[in-house]
Amino acid sequence: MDILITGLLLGGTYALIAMGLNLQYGVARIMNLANGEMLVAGGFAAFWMYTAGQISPFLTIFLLAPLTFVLNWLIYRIMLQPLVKRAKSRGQLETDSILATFGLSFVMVGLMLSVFGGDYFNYSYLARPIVIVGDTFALNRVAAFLAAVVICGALYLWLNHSRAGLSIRAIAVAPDSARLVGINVTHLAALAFGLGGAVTAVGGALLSTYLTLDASTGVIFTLKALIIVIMGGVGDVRGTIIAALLLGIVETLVASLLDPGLTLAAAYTLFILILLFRPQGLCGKKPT
Amino acid sequence: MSNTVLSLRGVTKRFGGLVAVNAMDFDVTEHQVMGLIGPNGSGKSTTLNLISGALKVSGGEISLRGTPITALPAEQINRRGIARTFQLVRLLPSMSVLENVVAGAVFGHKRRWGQDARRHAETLLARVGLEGKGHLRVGQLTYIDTKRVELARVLASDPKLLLLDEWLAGLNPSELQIGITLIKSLRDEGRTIILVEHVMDAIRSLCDTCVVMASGTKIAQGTPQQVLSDPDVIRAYLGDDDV
Amino acid sequence: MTGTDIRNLILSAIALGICALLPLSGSGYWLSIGVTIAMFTVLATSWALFSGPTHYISLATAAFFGVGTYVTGLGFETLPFWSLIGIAGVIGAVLAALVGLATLRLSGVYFVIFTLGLAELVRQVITWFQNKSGQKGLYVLTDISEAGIYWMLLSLATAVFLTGWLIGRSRLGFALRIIGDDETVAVHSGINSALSKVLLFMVPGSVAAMTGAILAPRYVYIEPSLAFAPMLSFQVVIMALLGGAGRLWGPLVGVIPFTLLWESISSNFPQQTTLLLGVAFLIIVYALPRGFVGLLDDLRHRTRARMAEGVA
Amino acid sequence: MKRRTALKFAAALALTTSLATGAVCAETIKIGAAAPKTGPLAGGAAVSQWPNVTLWAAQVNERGGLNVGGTMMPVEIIEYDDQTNPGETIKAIQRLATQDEVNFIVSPYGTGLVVAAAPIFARYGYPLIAVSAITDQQPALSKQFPDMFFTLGTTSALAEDTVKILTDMREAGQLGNKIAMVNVADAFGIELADVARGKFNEAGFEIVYDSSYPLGTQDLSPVIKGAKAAAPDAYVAWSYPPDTFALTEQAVIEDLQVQAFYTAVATPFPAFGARFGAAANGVMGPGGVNVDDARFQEYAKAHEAVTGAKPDFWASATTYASLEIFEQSIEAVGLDRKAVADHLRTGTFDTVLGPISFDENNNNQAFWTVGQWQDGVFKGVASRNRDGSVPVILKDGWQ
Repeated sequence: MDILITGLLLGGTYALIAMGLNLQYGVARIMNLANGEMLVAGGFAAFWMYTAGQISPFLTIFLLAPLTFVLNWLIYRIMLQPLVKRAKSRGQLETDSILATFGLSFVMVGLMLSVFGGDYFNYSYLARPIVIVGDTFALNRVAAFLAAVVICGALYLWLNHSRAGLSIRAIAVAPDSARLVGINVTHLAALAFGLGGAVTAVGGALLSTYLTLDASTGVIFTLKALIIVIMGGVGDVRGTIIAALLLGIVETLVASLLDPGLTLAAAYTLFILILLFRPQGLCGKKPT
Repeated sequence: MSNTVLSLRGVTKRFGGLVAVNAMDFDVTEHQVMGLIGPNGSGKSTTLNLISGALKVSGGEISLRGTPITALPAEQINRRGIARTFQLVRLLPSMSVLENVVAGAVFGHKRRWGQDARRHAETLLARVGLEGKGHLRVGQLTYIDTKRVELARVLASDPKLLLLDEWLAGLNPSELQIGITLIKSLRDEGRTIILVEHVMDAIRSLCDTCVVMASGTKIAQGTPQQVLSDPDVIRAYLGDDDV
Repeated sequence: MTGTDIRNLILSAIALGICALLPLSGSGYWLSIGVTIAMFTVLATSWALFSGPTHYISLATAAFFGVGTYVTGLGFETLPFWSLIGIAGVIGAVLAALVGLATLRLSGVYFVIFTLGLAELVRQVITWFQNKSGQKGLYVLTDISEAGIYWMLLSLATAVFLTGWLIGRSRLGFALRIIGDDETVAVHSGINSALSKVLLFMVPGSVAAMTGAILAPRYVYIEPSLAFAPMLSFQVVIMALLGGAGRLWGPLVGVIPFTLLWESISSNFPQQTTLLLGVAFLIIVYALPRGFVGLLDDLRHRTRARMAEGVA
Repeated sequence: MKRRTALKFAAALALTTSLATGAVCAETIKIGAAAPKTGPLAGGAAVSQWPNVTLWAAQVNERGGLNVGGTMMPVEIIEYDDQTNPGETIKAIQRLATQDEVNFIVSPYGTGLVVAAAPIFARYGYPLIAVSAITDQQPALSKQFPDMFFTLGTTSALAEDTVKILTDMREAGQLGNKIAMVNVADAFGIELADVARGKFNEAGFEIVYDSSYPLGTQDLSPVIKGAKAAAPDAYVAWSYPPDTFALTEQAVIEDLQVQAFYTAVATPFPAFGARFGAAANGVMGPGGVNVDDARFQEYAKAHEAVTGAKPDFWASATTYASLEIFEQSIEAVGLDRKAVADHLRTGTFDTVLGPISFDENNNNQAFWTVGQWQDGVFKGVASRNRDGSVPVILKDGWQ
């Protein structure tokens, strides 16, 4: 039980890391290698607000979300849309977006370095124990998990029940057909990219309550997010959530019962096994 | 029986719950052009994909000159002498016209390489009416010429059996005549061909025999005249109401 | 045809000869840049041999490279150095074959991330074994000089170019071009696409492992976080794509300007190195949509068109 | 935060102006420095390495420079970011030696990067005073690179003294016999854990939990929970910066009741004390300093004034001391690198840490090994040949 809850909490963390990238890749078709930097930037914002003004990260996110949404929307409109337009094929867009967002990640690291310095940053927020069914857990992790549940739930409902959400899913499944039925793909891709960026930044703000970050750590989160998104299946929110939780539980199981030294090895083994048996990811559609 | 090139016995293909091809039986005899016809969605192209190995059968057996090829991967089937074109023309965009044809000559049934392959490809280009166009990029070709290149490519490995998947579709009336003449000349060379086709004129003038499919099942077989006057076939094409 | 081939071979040999003289110039600085260029030329060219025709973007370079450094790290005291390079090459090729067989079913971005996950898995497993065996950090203290490493990399680069050239002229190379254009056509033309891809994937795997083995003495200290740094995989991809992965010499024209640019940014803007590198990337991506190869092709077409106009 | 940035900026400005004016009036001594500003080790270098380089240069130039044979020569720092990549470190050191033609080069940061650069230092005859390179390979390294010196101690000394402190506590009846030990699965953690394991067994301790975790683990609660289930009396973690924080936070949350709690790299960082406040009290870690020493206090004050940040209680002062050693050698024998290297071998240097000299293996024999947070400062509790260690205190809960 203890392992299960710890695993779920970690899974919530992973969901926060990967959810935004899933929106960005699944819909906007941008494999955003600067995803981790956006996360760290969100963490920086929360850190700064908390240390400078004692403002709770859980309030900061309400300010952070619209800001980063606009920022990412602009990034898509200004930087990435020209690439989408000029790409003749899916493959070329993939190549171009890897190159461009790799550059963007360097730029963001550089900017954060010059604004905040290269120091580690962390702060103590809700670092208190909370007892759930007889075992103790960190309150900040539990709170972040609940926030992840709310965010993922809201996204899921929105994608399944709103008009814009359904259109976004249509694009994720079949971009060409979506265009034919009158969906403004460009507009919605920008929307999804902005939304994905905002989710990532909010995730960063929440993670910063219990993880130690520095300007250069973004790449670790990018790698993890890529693994989770692919494991879950591109463009499927449920897949990402399931993959994140599964990964969290497996890592915790291995760490608790086998050897903590094998946690990451187990995570990557799981990833590789899943891809071997389901090449399209857990919930991905089979490519035709 | 010794001149049977291809035979299908109980060949079935299921996609989940949907039976796309149901217990197909037919033989293709050497030097014959067989038409595989039927309304849209009747399973013709699926059958072609099963023969060429693009899809795996769910049941039944396909054999080429008596040897089963049912479980073989597509490249093995090609190497044993079955070559196909595609419903939507597929050329190799980064290569010249000549290289596109060479591509069919190097790895298939009869293998050629180097100068030998190039000469063979040039002969075939001339054969399909593209003499002197070998240096062009495929993007520079007219629609019918892309069809010709694809035809030359599948001829390049000297296959025992040609599968032409709606090769005549999309051609304008004058191109159609050229196309029919071209395929007729292949028949006259004694090639064995399965033709998936919608163009009735072509079927009448090209096919020695026809298999008619509807909803995945064979509903008629015979000469073009026989099958096209079969009430079952007419019903399948026009729907029940009109009968 | 063969005349041009011979001419190109002679020109390449001369260029190689000139490159080989670099250590004699006595400038350690240019030699160290030379080593960097040679290293990335080897890695990016062999990477492009596979990824150019197949369009698969592999991020497994660091995995093979790291394995190679460990081969040297574990064996340099007991075995002659040249044999370690061979062993690394074999291990890299075998590993690549296994990976290739496992990844055949994956397409596009799934393959990209799979290779990334694989690199991390190899690193984790090696770390774990190192921990279990109480093996400390490996110190590769040898008397192999920077010039020696440079010459070895240069030889490896020559081998890679020759391999690439031979593959380009072989049925395998032709098969891969067809696969790259249209895999469906390829299999229906009798090409065993799976086997071709696996065979070809063994080239960058083996070469990256050999590169790691050669460079281990330069790094002296071998630990997983440095040997398997994922940044290396990304750098290789970026350089190869900037050059143009479609030609054998494409990555080379990416590696050289890129290394020099990287060096000049690092030396002139030590405080903003990362920021400016990022900006440089972006400019290159937007200004050179088809890499340096594309740029050169455009220039050539333009001059040719102009000449044709002149004639007319 | 803002104030700090502003301070840093002002310091940088002051430094550049002082350099600019310095360059006009006299020939400068060029000092090269290549260390991570980005990449995995950037966080540590930003605390322990870079501020000291800035501080030292500012102080020297404030004094008018170094006295080289009677002329005062200001110093000029040339910095490069090696991106925590050994290939880049090698290139940067090459560049410093051959393009910038600097007089001396500050050691890079991190064992792997220092050792990767050692052959280049050797080739161009630059003495290398390594700080953040803790290893037991010193005899082999100094044999291969005769002008390479070590200041921060050996792996064995760090592990042995930690075991010794716990042994002493046990002898004093303060501590039981059960040890929980974890290590980060990286060369540094593996090496320390390996030595410590042997020493713990030798000392008759019972290791009830012994495990490792990979670099970059995002949830360390299983590691603390596992240790807690084994009911240890002391907890020792050979950890790296992000994990040091995460492990301690988990210990607080799990209310891990032990009499001794040890985490490694980053424990001596001021950020650690700031982060955990009173809960940090009693936490042990590597290093430590004599905080009551006037020289150190003066150094810490200047560090904060010039760089806007406090020094850490381990490598910071040692990094600064390594620069003082350069300073004193240059003033003693001039800018000839060979002479400076010889001087390093024979001389004794007066630094913020007290006197430093090198033995036949080029190893500094006087260094701090274990420190402990006591009332908001990280005090040295064990050392090799250093004065001023304070008695160790029991870890008394987390509040």
